[in-house]
Amino acid sequence: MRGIVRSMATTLGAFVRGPVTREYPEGHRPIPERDRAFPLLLWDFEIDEPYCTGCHACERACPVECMTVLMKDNPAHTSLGGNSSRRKIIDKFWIDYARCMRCNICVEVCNFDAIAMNNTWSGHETSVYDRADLVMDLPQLLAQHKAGAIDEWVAP
Amino acid sequence: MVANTPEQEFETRELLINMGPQHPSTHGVFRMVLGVDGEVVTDVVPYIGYMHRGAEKLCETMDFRQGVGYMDRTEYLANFNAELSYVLAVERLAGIEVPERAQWIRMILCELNRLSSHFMFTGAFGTDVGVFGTAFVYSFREREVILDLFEEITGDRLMYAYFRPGGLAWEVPENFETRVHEVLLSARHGIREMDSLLTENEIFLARTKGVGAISAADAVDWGMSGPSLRASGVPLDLRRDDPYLYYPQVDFDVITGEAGDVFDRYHVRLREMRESVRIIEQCMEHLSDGPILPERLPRMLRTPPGEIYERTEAPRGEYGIYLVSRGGNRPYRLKVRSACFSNLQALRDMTIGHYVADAVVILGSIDIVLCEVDR
Amino acid sequence: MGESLHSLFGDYLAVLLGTVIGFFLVFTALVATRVLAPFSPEREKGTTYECGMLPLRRASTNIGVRFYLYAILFVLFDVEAVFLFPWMLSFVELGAAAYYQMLLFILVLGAGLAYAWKKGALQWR
Amino acid sequence: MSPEEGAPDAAADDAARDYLETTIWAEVDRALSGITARPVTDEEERSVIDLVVRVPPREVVTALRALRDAQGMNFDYLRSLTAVDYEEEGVDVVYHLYSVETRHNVTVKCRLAADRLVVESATSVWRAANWYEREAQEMFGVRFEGHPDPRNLLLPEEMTDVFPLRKSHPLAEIEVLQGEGIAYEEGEL
Amino acid sequence: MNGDIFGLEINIWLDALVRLGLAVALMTVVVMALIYLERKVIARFQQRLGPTRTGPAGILQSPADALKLLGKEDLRPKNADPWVFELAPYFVFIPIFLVFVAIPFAFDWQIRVLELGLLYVLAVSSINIVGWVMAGWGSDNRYAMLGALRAAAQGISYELPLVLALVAVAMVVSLPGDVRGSLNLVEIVAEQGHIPYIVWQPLAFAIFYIAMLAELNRTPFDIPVGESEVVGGPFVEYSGIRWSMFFLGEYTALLLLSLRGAAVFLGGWAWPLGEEVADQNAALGLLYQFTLTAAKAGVLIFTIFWVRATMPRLRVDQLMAFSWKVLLPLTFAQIAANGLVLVYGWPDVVLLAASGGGLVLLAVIIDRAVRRPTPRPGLPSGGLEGEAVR
Repeated sequence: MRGIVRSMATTLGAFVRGPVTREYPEGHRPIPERDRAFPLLLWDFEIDEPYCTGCHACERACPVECMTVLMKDNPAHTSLGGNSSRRKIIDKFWIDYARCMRCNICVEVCNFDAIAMNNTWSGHETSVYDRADLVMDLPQLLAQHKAGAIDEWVAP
Repeated sequence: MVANTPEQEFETRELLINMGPQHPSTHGVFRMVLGVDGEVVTDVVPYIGYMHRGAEKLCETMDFRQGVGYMDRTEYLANFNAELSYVLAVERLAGIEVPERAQWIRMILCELNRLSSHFMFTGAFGTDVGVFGTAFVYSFREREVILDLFEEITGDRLMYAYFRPGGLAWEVPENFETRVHEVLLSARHGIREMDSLLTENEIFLARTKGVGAISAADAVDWGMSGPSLRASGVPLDLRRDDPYLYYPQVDFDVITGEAGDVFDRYHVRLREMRESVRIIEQCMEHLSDGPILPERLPRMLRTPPGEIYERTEAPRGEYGIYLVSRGGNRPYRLKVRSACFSNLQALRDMTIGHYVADAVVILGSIDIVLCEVDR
Repeated sequence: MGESLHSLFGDYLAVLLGTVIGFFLVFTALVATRVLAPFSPEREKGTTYECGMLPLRRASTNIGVRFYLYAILFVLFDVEAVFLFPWMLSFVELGAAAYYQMLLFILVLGAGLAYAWKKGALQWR
Repeated sequence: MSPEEGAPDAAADDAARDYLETTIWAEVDRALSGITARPVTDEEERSVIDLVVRVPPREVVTALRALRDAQGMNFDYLRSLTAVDYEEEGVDVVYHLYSVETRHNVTVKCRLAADRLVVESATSVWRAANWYEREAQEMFGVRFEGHPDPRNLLLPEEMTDVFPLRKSHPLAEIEVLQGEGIAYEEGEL
Repeated sequence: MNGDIFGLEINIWLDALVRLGLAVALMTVVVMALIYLERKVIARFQQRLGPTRTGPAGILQSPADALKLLGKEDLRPKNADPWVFELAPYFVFIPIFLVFVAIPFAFDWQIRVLELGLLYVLAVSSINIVGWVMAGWGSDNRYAMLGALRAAAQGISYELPLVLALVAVAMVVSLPGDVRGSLNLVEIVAEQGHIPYIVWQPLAFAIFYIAMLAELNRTPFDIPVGESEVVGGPFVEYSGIRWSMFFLGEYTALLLLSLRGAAVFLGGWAWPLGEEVADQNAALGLLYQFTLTAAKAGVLIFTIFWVRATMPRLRVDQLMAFSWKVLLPLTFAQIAANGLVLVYGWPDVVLLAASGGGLVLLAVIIDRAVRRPTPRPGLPSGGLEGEAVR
């Protein structure tokens, strides 16, 4: 009987203290800086082109082979009259978010700090009706940083 | 559809009850067929393998850094512990010296993970015993606090991929120590609350005492490990008996039960959480500045040929990694010895002769993670 | 028709009406769902829920005798409860003798319960 | 970085290994009297932290039982049982034993010829071996004679001709079988 | 409008019809509110928010659910027995609905004053067990079958303590003219104007409360519908509106049993000062009496929610043993003691003493006996791996 009374008192205490959950779509919990959603590509605002040179380092390091990288000669390279020091630049880039396991290895192996993990809520809310829509192409991967909507964190 | 023949008309038959794979109480996709006579279980046949993803085979194709991420997926409630076994195996095989700070942080994180895993257990177990979600929500509340800390450190709430052969992926945030103390404070409160909600409750006692008892000899014979084994009175704790990290430098008790019944398995875990809090507090005192990775670490890690069976004490028991290397940057064979796999084998022994309702409680008391069982 | 009978009928008439109304409540709900809800029968929908597996065999087999024992015990004691109702309304007027007679009856049944208890009929195996 | 050049406490390692290969081996050898067992001392094959003992397949269950019942250092706890495929060299069946009392480990191995993957079941020694053997059987095709319930454990029950953990079994084909990769090309499942 | 049906005036029929119509309306609204409140209250006990999405603070959750259930496909398993399966909802719902006839809400506010009201209520409300068994048997589903058997076993086992606890109270009722004992619910309530019967019969109330939880299949007695064992019990195979009939029945039963408890033990509309306020001002008095009834039933319902949020579930053998070995003997003792006191005309304080002693005994039994470890009921037989089951 004493134990039952104690249990009842415990739940009553919780009843008085009130809820600890919050209403999800209305109120988003603040998200830590290091949060890892899905990887995205960064935009070099100085030269107005992606940082990524398409060096395949991330593609090779990816444990689940969710990336596909194609590079091309950079039309904006200084030798061609542009202002970029990158001889090669990314041509096409796909990341299959459905396969990505968010291990951060691509960020670690990148020599150009061109890729980062999305640490915003929009990076988590990626529900779609068709799995094929989770295969992100280059413009989609660049969009968020290009629009300045992300304060990225790259492991030191 | 089988029609009753006149001869069978009056004989009572064993009712076969299928629990799982889609049943509210099976903790994942697990199926057991219960033979039931009235309300008493006469036979149990467990079926596993619904979650088999071939993690061992996959790891054979992955280098040692990639493999860490996969270890998370074999044991999703105690990821740090799973990662730890793997990286320790690689480090010992490759002869890598890990900096002190990294080791202490690993210990803190592993013990915190044990706390979160045991919270998860008490919650799920409360539901199995029939508390309508209250224990579950309370324990999730506490677990959430721990996961928040993990997220601040690693960036992910569940699949941390934070340990690396050699140390840690990156430094913990600056406020790490204060945050850990906050978490411990709330964890202590959570343990107390769980204690007062369940441990003394007469109905809870009536449901758990004397149910699913297994003797020490049987438990050893079945290869059980972790709290499920210690509940039977076998003081086998790899943190003390087969030390790794800096466990010999901290002071903690190995908690054992007596009867080996469901209540003991629950109570051992609850008391173990207090020990974990103690361990973390001691670790915090030892924590000092320093590097988190060795100075000379090759970009692509290779191990010499050889083999190692590295075992650590995960929340559910012995999590072993049997790593065979023939040189190169990936395992030749990787075997994951999961604790639940062995513990679950004993289910039949524990359950037969009890009531149907007890079958659920006994299954819950082993604290299975089907991901780990099936790998 | 006597006055008392009339009044009794008047009181329990509501019960009759209530039965009809209750029936129609359920019935209209079922009709409404027939009208409103989609209806697309499929073979899979007709299978019995068995945790995602196909049913092993029919469920309505004969069940262990344990449940029936309680039913028999219940009938015994429920009959006693029925006797208690008229007794309860009148025993004060009837005096101590009526009380002791009923007490005896209860004791006999209590002895029966004790016997069933001792025999293990109340023990679930 | 190999242990010879990099590890600062190489001397301690050597001492530990020496302890394994002399003191513990002496105990194990005493328990295994009458059985052709030998410790693995080959640098390429030995375990970093445990003593590894090789036993011929015919004698393995006898050896295991002797180790379980040995006086002093009785290895009464079966941690793990698994197999390693060495392709044409055969398949190793590996038993990891532990002594609850003395807290020592020993690894027992037996090499089965690739064309005759049969070994006696250890379920009569430890009940714990039951599921491990079933798993090794379905994954490697090692037949454990005398196993009480040799059904598949993790794989579908009728899948008895495929041994996924063998080296000869391709990883990629499974994914094709499971329908992965199709979704992205055709845009639907 | 003059005329007669079965020799009764049309007015009587109309009167009954109107009152029943009011009861239907009341039931629908209150049950919906109860479902919403239970979700909110239990959520609060669990430090959650509960429903929030439909309407402000989610108050439209129940109507939304009702509409959704109405629009769901009505499935019947192929193997089910069509007649039994289809008729079960009627058998569950109608008896519970009929209980309304005799429940007093305020002075002279009830559908009918039945002279044997208490007996009638008890008789009618136990019929729904038949519906449960029908649902379980008709579904041809193992969980449903097991759930139905458990429901039946539990229902009949706790029916007795419930009935006898109420009998113990009904014995004590003292009517004008030194008559003791009444089954008329209106009289029982009216007699509690000064002191409610919970004071004189605390043991009977405790037993009634426990048996009520069991009759309602509420935690800790929810084994027939135990989610983690029999996946919802007899209603596994029911869907859509047919399932909601069971749900409606369950919550109506919750409401009615609480009202019954409020009437018999807590003084219904009469205590405190129910009649006195009505004497001062009729309209205010009516409102006050309604509030009293609702508040008392509300308190009972709240405690039921509270218990549900806290307690683990008992096991079938413990449940049966508790009823037959503890509650039943205690109710007998209670009745015998009451009889003794009444026959010799001892003061009512003796009633309190006897009943209070019994209550203490009950608490001690729960404290002690339940802590004993349960031995394994059956012994293992058969080989290492079950060939029989394969």
